Amino acid sequence: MTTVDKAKQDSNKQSNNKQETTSRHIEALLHASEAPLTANAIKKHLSLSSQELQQALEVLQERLSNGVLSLNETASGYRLQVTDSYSALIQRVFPQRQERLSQALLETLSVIAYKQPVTRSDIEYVRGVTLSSNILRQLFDKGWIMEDGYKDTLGRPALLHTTAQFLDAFGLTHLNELPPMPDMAAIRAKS
Amino acid sequence: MTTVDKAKQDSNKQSNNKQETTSRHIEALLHASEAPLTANAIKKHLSLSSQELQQALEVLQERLSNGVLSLNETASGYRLQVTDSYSALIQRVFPQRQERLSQALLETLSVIAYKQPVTRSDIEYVRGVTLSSNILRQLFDKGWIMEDGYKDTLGRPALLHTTAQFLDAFGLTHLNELPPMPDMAAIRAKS
Amino acid sequence: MQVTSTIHADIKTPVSISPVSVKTGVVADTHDMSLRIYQTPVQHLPEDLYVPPQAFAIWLEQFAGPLDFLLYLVKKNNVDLTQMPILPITEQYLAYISELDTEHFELAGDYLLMASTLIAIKTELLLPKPQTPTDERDPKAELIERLEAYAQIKGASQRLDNLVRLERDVFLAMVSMPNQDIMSAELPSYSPNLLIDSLFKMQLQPDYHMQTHTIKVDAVPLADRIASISRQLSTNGARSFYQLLDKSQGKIGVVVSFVAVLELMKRQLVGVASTEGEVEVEVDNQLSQLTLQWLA
Repeated sequence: MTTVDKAKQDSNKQSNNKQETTSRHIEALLHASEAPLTANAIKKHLSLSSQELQQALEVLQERLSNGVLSLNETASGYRLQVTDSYSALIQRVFPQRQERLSQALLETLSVIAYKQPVTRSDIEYVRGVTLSSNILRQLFDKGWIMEDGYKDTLGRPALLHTTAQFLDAFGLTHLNELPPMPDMAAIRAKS
Repeated sequence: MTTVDKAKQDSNKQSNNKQETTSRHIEALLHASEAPLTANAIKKHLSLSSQELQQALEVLQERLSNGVLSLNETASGYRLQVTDSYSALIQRVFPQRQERLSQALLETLSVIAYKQPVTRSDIEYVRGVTLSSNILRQLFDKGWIMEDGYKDTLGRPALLHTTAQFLDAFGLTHLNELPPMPDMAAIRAKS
Repeated sequence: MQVTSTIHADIKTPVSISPVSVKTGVVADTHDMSLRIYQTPVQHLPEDLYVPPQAFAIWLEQFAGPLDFLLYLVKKNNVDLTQMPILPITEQYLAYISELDTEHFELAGDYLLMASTLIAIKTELLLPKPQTPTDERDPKAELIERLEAYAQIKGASQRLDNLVRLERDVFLAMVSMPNQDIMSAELPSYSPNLLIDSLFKMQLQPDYHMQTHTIKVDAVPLADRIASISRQLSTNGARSFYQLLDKSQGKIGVVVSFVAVLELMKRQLVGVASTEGEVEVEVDNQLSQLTLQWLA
C-alpha cells in the first residue's frame, strides 16, 4: 500500500466516523422532537451542509434497518416510526392505540380537505347537520385544521383549512395526493 | 468439522435467529407502549419463558448499543431511553422542552388527579377528545402517574392514579390539598 | 300502518349502549345499517317489539344526518338518485321522524328542517303549475343536488379513512428522554392552580370567532386569562377588577382581562356586583373599581 493510498483510507475512515456521529445526533434529535424535523432545522441545529445531511441520513437509515424503526419523510419533515410490519403486533397488544374516527368527524374533515377554505356553515350545508363543537374541537386538538382568514360575508366567519399535520397523519406529502372524489355518475346510478 | 458439530452449530444459528426476532418484537412493543412494560407483561404478550425473555433482552441491548437508545429498567418496568450522553445536545436544541406543560397534558393530568382511579376512556369521556398515547407516555415518563389495578369491565382497562412524585412537583403533601374543583356541570350548562 | 311495521323491523332493540360510545360516535361508525346488538348482527326482530323513543334516537344517530338518512331511504327503495320519487320518500321520512320523542329535539332539529323541505317540495308537486315560468330554482332539483354532493363527500370520507393513518395503521416511536433531563426537570415546580385553570380552559374555550382578539402573538393568551379569572372568582365569590389583574402582564394584560370578563359575562358566568343599589357603571369610573361576581 502506498503512502498516498494509506492517507486516503485514513481520511475515508475519519469521514465515515463523522457521518456515524452525525447520524446519531440526528437520531437523538428526532426522538426528542415533538414534531417532525425539517431538513433545514436539522442542518441548522447541527451545522451541516446539505451533502453532509444527506450522507448522515443514509447512514442512519442503514443503521435503523437492523432494528424496528424507519426514517420517514412527511409533509412537515423527518420522523421516526415503527416499521409497518410490526403494526399488527402493536394493534394486538395495545388495541387502545388504534384510533377510530367517527363518520361525522371524517365527513367534516373531508369537506374541509376537499373544499378548503370553507366556513363552518359551508360544512353544515354539505352535511345537512349542525356542526357539533365537539367535532371541531377534536380536529383542532389533533392539529389537523386551522383558521386562516375570513370570508367577506355577514359576520365575517373564519375560514378553515387543513394543516401539514393533517397530511402527516394521513401519509400524504401534498394536498394533491388526496384520493380523488368519487365519480358523480357512479353516485347517481342506483346501487 | 464433525457432523455432530455441524448439527450443533445449525441449531445455535436457528436459536439465534429466533432470539433476534423476539428482540425486535420486544423493541416494537417498548416503542409503542405508553407505560413501562414489566417483564411479566412482555412474557405474556409474546408467550416467552423467563429464559427466552432474558436472552432476547440481551440481544436487544447489544443491537441498541449501535444507536442512541438504551434499554432501561425502572421500578415499573422496561422502557427505551435516549442515552445520557445526548442530554446536552437535546437541551441545547430544545431548551423549553422541560418546563412547558401543554394544555392537553394538564387537562389529562387534572382529570386523573381529581377523579382517580380512572381509565383511559374515562379521561376521553370527560375531555370529549381522544387521548393521544404520547401524552400518557409523557406523564408516565415524568413519573406523575402510574397504573394500579384494573377496572372490571370489558377489556379490563388499567386504572390510572397520580404518584407521590406528582404531589412533589406541584408542591402538595397530600391529595386533599388539591385546590377545590370548580362545578364543571354548572359552567358547562351556562356556556 | 305498513310503514310503522317496517320501522319496528329496522330499529335497534333497546340494548344498553354506554353513553360513551354514543357520544364519541362509535355507534355512528357502522356504515351498514344492519341491526347490531353488541357488534353481533341480528337478522330478525319480533314484529310487535316495543321500541322506546330513546332507542329510536340511538338508531337515528347511526346516520350522519338527515341527508345520510335520505340517501339510505333512496337506496332502500332501490331507485336512481336523479329519479328520486319525492312523494313516497317524504312519507317514509316523516313516518320515521314522527317516532322521535320531543326529548330529542336537539337531534331532531336538523331532521325536522329536512322534513319541512320535503313537505314544501311535496306541496309544490301536488299544486298545479303556474303558467308563467318563475325564476325560482326547482327545490326538488336542489335537494337532489345536495344529496349528490353529500354522497360524494361521504364517499370521499371513506376513501380518506382507507388511507394508511398514523396511530391506527402505523405508529410513532415513543422513547423516554435521558435521565439527566429528568433530573433537571425536577427543579421547576408547578402551581396546583395550573390544574384548575386547565379544567376551566377545557370548558371555557373562547369562541373560535374570538381568536382575533388575542393580542400580539399571544403575549397574554385570552384563554389563560379567562381560566385564571374564572378560578379566582369561583373560589372567592366576588373580586374587584383590579384584584383580578396579573400585574406582571402590563397594559396588554388589562385589555385582555377586560375582554375575558366580557366573554364570561356573555356566558352569564360572571356578573357585575351592584353595591348600594348602584347599578350603572359610569363611563369615567375607574375600571379597577368594577366588582365582579361568580354566578355559576
